[in-house]
Amino acid sequence: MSAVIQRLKAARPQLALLALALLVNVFVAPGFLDLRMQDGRLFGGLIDILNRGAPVMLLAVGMAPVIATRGIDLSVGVIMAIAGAVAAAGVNAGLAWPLAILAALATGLVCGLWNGLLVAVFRLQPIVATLILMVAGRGVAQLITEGRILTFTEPHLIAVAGGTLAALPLPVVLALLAAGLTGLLVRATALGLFVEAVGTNPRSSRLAGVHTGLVLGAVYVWSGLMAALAGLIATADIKGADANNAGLWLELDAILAVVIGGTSLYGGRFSIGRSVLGALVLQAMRTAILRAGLPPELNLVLMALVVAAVLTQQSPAFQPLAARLMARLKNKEARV
Amino acid sequence: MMGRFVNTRTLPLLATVVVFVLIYAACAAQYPTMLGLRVMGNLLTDNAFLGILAVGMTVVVVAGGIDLSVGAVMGLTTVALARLIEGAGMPPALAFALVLAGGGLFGAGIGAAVHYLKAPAFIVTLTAMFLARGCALLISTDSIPIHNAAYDTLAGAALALPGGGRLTLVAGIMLATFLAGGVLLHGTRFGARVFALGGNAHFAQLMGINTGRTTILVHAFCSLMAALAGIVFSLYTRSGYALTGTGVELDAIAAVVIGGTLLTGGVGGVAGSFIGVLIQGLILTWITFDGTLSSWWTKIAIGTLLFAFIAVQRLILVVSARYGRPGAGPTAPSPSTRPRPSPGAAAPSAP
Amino acid sequence: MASPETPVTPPPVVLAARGLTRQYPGVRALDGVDLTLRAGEIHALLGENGAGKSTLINLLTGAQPRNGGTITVDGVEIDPDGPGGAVRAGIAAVYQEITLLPNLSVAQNLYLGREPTRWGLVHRARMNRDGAALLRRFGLTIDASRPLSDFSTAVQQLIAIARAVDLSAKVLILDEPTASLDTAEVQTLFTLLRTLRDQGLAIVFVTHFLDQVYALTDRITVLRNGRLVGERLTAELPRLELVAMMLGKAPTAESHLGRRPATAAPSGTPLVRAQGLGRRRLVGAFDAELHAGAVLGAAGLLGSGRTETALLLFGVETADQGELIVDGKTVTLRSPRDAIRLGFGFCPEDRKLDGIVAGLSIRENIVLALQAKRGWWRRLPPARQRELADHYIKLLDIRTPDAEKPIQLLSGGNQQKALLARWLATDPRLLILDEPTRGIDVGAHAEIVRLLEDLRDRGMALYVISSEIEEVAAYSDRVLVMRDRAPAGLLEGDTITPAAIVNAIAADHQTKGAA
Amino acid sequence: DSGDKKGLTVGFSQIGSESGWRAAETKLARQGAEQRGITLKFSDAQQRQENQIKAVRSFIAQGVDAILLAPVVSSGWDEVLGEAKAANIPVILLDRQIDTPNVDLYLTAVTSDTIEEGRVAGRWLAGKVQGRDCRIVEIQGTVGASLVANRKKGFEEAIATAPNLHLVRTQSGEFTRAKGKEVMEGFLKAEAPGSICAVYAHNDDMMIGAIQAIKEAGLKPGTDILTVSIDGVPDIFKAMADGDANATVELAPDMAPRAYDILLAYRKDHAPPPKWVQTPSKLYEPDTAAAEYARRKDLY
Ligand SMILES: Nc1ncnc2c1ncn2[C@@H]1O[C@H](COP(=O)(O)OP(=O)(O)OP(=O)(O)O)[C@@H](O)[C@H]1O
Ligand SMILES: Nc1ncnc2c1ncn2[C@@H]1O[C@H](COP(=O)(O)OP(=O)(O)OP(=O)(O)O)[C@@H](O)[C@H]1O
Ligand SMILES: [Mg+2]
Ligand SMILES: [Mg+2]
Repeated sequence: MSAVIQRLKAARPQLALLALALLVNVFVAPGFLDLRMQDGRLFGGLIDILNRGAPVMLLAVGMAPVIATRGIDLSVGVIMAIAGAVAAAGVNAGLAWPLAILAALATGLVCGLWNGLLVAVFRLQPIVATLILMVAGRGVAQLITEGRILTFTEPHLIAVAGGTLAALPLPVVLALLAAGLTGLLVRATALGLFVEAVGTNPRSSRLAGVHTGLVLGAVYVWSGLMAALAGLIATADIKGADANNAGLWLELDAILAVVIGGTSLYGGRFSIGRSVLGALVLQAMRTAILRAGLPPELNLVLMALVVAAVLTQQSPAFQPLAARLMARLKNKEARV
Repeated sequence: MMGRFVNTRTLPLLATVVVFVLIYAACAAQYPTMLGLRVMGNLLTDNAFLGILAVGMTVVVVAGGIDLSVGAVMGLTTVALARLIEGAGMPPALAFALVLAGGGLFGAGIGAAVHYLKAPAFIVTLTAMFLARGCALLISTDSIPIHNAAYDTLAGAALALPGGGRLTLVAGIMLATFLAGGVLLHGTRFGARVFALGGNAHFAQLMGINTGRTTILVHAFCSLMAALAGIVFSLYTRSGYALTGTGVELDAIAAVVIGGTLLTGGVGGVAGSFIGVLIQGLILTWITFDGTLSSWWTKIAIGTLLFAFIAVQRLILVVSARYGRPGAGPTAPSPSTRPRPSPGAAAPSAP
Repeated sequence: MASPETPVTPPPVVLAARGLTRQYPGVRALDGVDLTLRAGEIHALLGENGAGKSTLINLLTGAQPRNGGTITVDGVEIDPDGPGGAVRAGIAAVYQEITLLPNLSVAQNLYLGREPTRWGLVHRARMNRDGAALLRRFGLTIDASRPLSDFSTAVQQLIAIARAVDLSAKVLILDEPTASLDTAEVQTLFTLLRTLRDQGLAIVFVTHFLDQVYALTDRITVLRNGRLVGERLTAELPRLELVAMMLGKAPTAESHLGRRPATAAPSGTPLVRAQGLGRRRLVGAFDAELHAGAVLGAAGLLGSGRTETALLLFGVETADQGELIVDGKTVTLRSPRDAIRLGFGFCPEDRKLDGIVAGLSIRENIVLALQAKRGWWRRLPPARQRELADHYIKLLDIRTPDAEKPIQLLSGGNQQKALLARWLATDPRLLILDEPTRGIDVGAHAEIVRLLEDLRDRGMALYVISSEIEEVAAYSDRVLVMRDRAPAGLLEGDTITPAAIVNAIAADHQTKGAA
Repeated sequence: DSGDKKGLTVGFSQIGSESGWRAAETKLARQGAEQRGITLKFSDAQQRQENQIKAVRSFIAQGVDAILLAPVVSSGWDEVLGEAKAANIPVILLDRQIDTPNVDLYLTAVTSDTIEEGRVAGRWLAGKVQGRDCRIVEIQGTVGASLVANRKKGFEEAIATAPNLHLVRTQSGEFTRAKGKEVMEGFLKAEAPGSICAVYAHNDDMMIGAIQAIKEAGLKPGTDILTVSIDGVPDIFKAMADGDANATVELAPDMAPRAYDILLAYRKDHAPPPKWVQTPSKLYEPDTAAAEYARRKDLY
């Protein structure tokens, strides 16, 4: 129990940000917080954010351990596209839906393995290693779809995004399950320790007997798998595989989410839960911007301002300042 | 004798050059026209802006940072120039000075944020990228042609090379930038500070380096180069457009890394980045000369060639590390107990 | 013991620090400490591990902000905003860990921030020339244009000192400068420091070697638990009293090492036997026998290749000649994991680069090797981890409020102890220790030596590399002497005396080069 | 290895492969070249003007007989087209016009009228709602893309004539299905339920996403909310046939074959073609949708 409280305490900045972002949403769209049940599924603004945020949540879940090893995975957006294309092409070619889904996940695994190989065995700098797949992979996805949007009608595949489980949209359930599983995997085993050790000091870790290559490889494989799952959701959502645009620039969202979640790009400590919160913060901000009714030319500037505010709020330089401000406010209150 | 020139510093550069020459030879064997001065001149002109970006990026990366905003700053510069010259009728020279100053200030802001907020450069510059691109779109969503006599003269200025080739002014600016960047990085005190900062920011500070000022200057320089690249691009196209340079930051980073500069900072140089830029240009030129690749095969080919290049470069480095000259006496670094700033060798690296 | 003549009128005070205080979250590392430095004196700053010596230095140079206190130089109050500011005030320091930049050349490291220029550009040739000349004063004849990373810790240490000496106008601060130097180099350094003192420089000297304190310094300031214990003239402070000041209690019986050999001389089949083990360009073929319940010591000059023998024995480097026989079977070690599986442990010499995992807690650092041995799947339960960590913190007297503190917040000596704990937790059959007592204070030093003897008596095989010859002589059953990256002899039994080891090392001392 | 025998070599600098429509244009360019015995040098610029300039320069260096250029932006072509002209290589613009004082730089432009496309959509909507009050939401393409301003402008012009039509919200769907869906979801949440009468999307892909969003909100697209979009990709015809969409304005993807014919004719009789060969912007409604779908589905 105390562990849970400890985690929540550690996640205070992220929770505060999320609350703030949700507040803006309430302001922009009154009734945002309403929840209603219809045909056994919950509807409402909060559910929308969870639902729309599911792919980036998944990407962030995969990205967090990668970043903790002082790496980065630029190819996740492209893996989404490839996995989606594989699944769509699969069902359209008459493959049974479970097989198509398995094939898509396996594709993600293979992509991750490739990245892991380049980073762990060939020792390429992660940003270049994954850049290779980022560039070539889009082409591979397009090769599968021939540049079109491969639509499909297989109901089970569509249900990956449209289905409902326990009153929640399936993507939300999948993302939360994946986050939970990953959290369990890293914290109930020693993987988390190894990831953080390798990310902080690979030389010491190797000398202490940690199989650094395996750890490095594994995080990329996992990231690939999560990306494939995200790709399935994105594909099922529009009932078609859009190799040209699926996952485009989402790698940046995922990295941002992880950083907002408090993981340093210089490796070391990471938290799956806070990364998920980071993804939700991003999605909430995005939703607010989309719904605000402002001209779309402003979107980027708004996004920049919001992220800048987040950065300032998270900066260690800002903490004492904030504390002083709070103290002064309290003093004033006391005096009044 | 060679030992003086082939050491752990120059080896990656050498490997890069070797691979470039090999690729060029292979291309030329297939398409003899590619040997002509015309294609070479085009290679310089068409990649001038990328080269200038790469100079700035090299400095930032050597300092241990990264700048994702350069493409957006370049785009913003082109629109701003178009607005100033075309809309406000400002003389180009003044407009150039203005955007350069603006670029420098923008970069200083980035540097200040990186230093004072202790935020990772990756995220700060990503935010800066949103901001610059957003501002560019606010200035104009349309592309604005620039009609200005002085502009036309500048844009058209070129040295004729034999064989129909031209060494244009923008190509010249790029070459000059590389030269200046090289001198700055390898010949000045500032350059030494940049290397120190990238080697270990904390140690550099303990050795008396003002890391804050250096960080700010480094980013200011990079954005200044991005603004210069914007000027060059606007000369190149005689217009301004907000979406110019989308994704170019990744090309610049790739060029820098291919050139042997470590993303972990502290090791590298602009000469390698120059080759890196040329290699990327060459890959695209070859694909165009081939002309049979579909859109998707184009991407696959770019990725594969990039990989092939990096693989060969690694191979050269690994092989020469293993069978190269024996360690310099008893003080040769022992491979696994010393931090080895040998290029490309750093397994995990901070972006 | 050199006894510097005390001048009749005390020389002018160069630097006076009053009430320096540094508060870390949970630790008051320094609590109202005063320090007075006079021109032309060498001032020893002493104290146990974690006493606050390095912290005091960090405050003097502005490397860390202070929470209270004033610093005056020549009567003028200064407020260095960082080491750069301190240098402008005439203060230069060599920090405990080498803080040079391995990616730069030696000369660039020496002149960073003040490179000689010509036409606004760095004058490289002159810089390299000046650098080489500067280093020659320290007995180093090296090419200053080569990357710093080409050189050993010892050389780097000397380079760092050279830089600081060249920078310091009034005050020179040296935090454990001799930790990785050997006798000859220490002598060179001392000669130089004495010259500088005579030229009027004030020098702060931190060390755990009491011999050096008495050989070199004029005055002593002792810290304990972040507080000032006192300032005394070296000549007037007897050794035992000094130790008592540092420890806060009278020292226990033997503060000096007597030879305590193993109960029975090693015999029978060794646990590990290296036969002609070696690797091209790393270290020449050497033989070694490691018996359970016995200590094999390794002695040699810096750069003689002792560390490299350990690297081969632990699989950090793969041997390309000879064979390694463990439990009577030939084995090939491809990685440290192979060695750990055989029950080996290895405390490396460079604790910052190869030892600690800085971002992680003391607990995580202690359990890391054991956990790696168990594999990722069989995680040590948190309760067991805490228990282990607390056990070793107590056993080795690691000074920390609790096991969850990040390890980099420990003082250098305490980090070293935590690393020892990491390997003890795996309960190894063979423990390889490379400079286990480097940077360890007097009290802890004896404790560690006792611990090693204890481990040996409980049947562990030990391979100990140490530059402290007395220490090696004290607990070793055999001593492997290395020279120029090749074995140069093996001493056994009663032949092991400090003098014999020195003789073996120095057999052809003239060949010892610069590095 | 070009220019052997009598066959023409044509270089085609395509913008990229960002959508199904674009893929169809490329496919038709290839097929058309094959049918006419033309060797096609194809270059994908990946959305970048600089890559297009590089490609054109490479084409010139290779000495192709003609160049097709689908410009990613309207300005900035004078220099490189001047080089082509100097090398006597005719250039035909596809898809989009360019902004240049010197129209001699290119032979002709085979494009639609993108403002007109917006107008057609707007006029159709005005006719459809017949004086009823109608709150319209607009899903734009990528902010800054050259089509966007025109398609918006034309549409606004057309609905300005009808005071009962109000454009209440506009947001960018970046020309993609996924974003179109997300934006439409936002519109449906932000506006009072049932108050949106029509949606206009700058391309069909975004509309297909929007249709899904409307359905998932429990409304009937095509009935509860009218739809009109641009491009005429097969999937929108399918949606129309299913009764989920109301109208699309076709942007014919066969620009390249038209250009080949113009080029061949020009080489034969050297009579310069008109400067602008406009492709029709034809509006399709559900009545013909099934047939049109069948006709197109293999084309893409
Ligand atoms: N950054 C920090 N945060 C918290 N505590 C710290 C930090 N740095 C040092 N300390 C603590 O301050 C105390 C003094 O440390 P310091 O490094 O000054 O000791 P020292 O006397 O130099 O020891 P040693 O002889 O081992 O080098 C120690 O208890 C250490 O744990
Ligand atoms: N951890 C290290 N730090 C610095 N240099 C090292 C290290 N390990 C190996 N070397 C290199 O190997 C050479 C051999 O010196 P090394 O210090 O390893 O020998 P040694 O006999 O073990 O000396 P020491 O007394 O320092 O342990 C050095 O000159 C240096 O270049
Ligand atoms: Mg210390
Ligand atoms: Mg050693």
